[in-house]
Amino acid sequence: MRYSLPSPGADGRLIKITEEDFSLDEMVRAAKRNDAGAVVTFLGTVRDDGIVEMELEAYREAAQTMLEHIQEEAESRFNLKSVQIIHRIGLLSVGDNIVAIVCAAGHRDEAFQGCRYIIEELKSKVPIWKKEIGKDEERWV
Amino acid sequence: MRYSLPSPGADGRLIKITEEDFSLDEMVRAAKRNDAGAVVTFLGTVRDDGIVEMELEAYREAAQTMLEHIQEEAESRFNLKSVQIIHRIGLLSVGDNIVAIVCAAGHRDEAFQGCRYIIEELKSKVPIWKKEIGKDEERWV
Amino acid sequence: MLVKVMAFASFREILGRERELELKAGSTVGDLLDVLASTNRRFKEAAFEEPGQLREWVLLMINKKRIDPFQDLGAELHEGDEIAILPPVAGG
Amino acid sequence: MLVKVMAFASFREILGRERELELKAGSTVGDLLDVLASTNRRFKEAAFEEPGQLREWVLLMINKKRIDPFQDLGAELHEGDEIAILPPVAGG
Repeated sequence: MRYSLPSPGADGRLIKITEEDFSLDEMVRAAKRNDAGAVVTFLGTVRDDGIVEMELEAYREAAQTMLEHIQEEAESRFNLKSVQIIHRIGLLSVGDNIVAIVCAAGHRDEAFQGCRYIIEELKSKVPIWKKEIGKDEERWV
Repeated sequence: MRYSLPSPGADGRLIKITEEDFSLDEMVRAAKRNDAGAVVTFLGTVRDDGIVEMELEAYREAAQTMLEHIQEEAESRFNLKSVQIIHRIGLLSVGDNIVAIVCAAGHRDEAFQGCRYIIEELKSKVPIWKKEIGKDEERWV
Repeated sequence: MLVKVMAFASFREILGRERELELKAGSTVGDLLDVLASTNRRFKEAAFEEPGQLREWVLLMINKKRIDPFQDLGAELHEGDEIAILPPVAGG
Repeated sequence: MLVKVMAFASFREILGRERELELKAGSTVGDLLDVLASTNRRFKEAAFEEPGQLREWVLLMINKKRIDPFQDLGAELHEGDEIAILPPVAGG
């Protein structure tokens, strides 16, 4: 498995749309802050719904801009210390990582709420699409 | 950093109270299931509240039993596919990992709710204690 | 004037990912969609409920900003604009 | 009879982590606490509001099961029982 080393800014922020897999350990290490006691992570993976593969496609520049907006909104609403978001594109198999969101905050309630907010916003607004590829048919979901 | 390799049962379950650090990547790998599309992780770390170190102590056998009970309850309430819990004891420094809870579920709502439930139950019921060690004083919190 | 048309997911499979299109000066978003529909029957069927009426789930962006397909079809395009045609998003 | 007394966190610092204690047959949880209080003034001050009245936050377990310190102090102990004295939990 290839790991992409996140290269976040000094503030622990990272947003990345990539074909490469990622490491939660790396993301958490970059997100950690001395004044953060809670890190909540959401990891979305390819679920086996009778599919063979999943194809992910993004309108990359627009998705990046939208994710930056969501990240800033989440940081200010939930007082997050740092946020890392990686979304994969390309061809994935059952069990593969699709998306990881890592939120560090002073306390757990902020971290849970911030992480939930980001994945809900991502799913409803960010221009990324999935195609389920089955044995006999394909469909955009 | 030392990593402790989790040795979960075939069902991806793990509960461990240990002096060793852990890897979220390892825990997630063990928790993943083909029918799980969402993995939510809570990581508690030592926050810098002006402390030098933190000492963690557990009534190990009782804590293990209590965590098993909480794990089973969470699995059944939130339809979790697998749960991994590691809680560290011993002397920790600012930024060190204290506890990790990894919940895999079919869908994100279950995984978020299950993970939140487990950390709340853990904090209110499991016999583990923390002592904040400052430059000049110590106190059990 | 030259504009860039981008299409994603199901629309990419019909229109291709990216193309440049020469439009008359003063053309609107609606004009652009009509041009595409008149030259590509699969796009017309996929995107339109009936002639002139987009399906309600079709998303449009101009220069990476969402526009309302029901209000802004009359908006004028300009040289170099990037128009993206998108099905409902489904990331995460 | 011989019972095992365990103490944790602040109570461990006062009582030590683990000791065996010889009690008269028929002794209760309350009797055990009285023995500890009468031989250790720091424990008495830490655990008791006033003589005979435990502080409300003190937790007790017998054989790793929580008991209610306000209802079950009269419960009889048995040979080999493990009694744990705990301050409020604070893990996570």
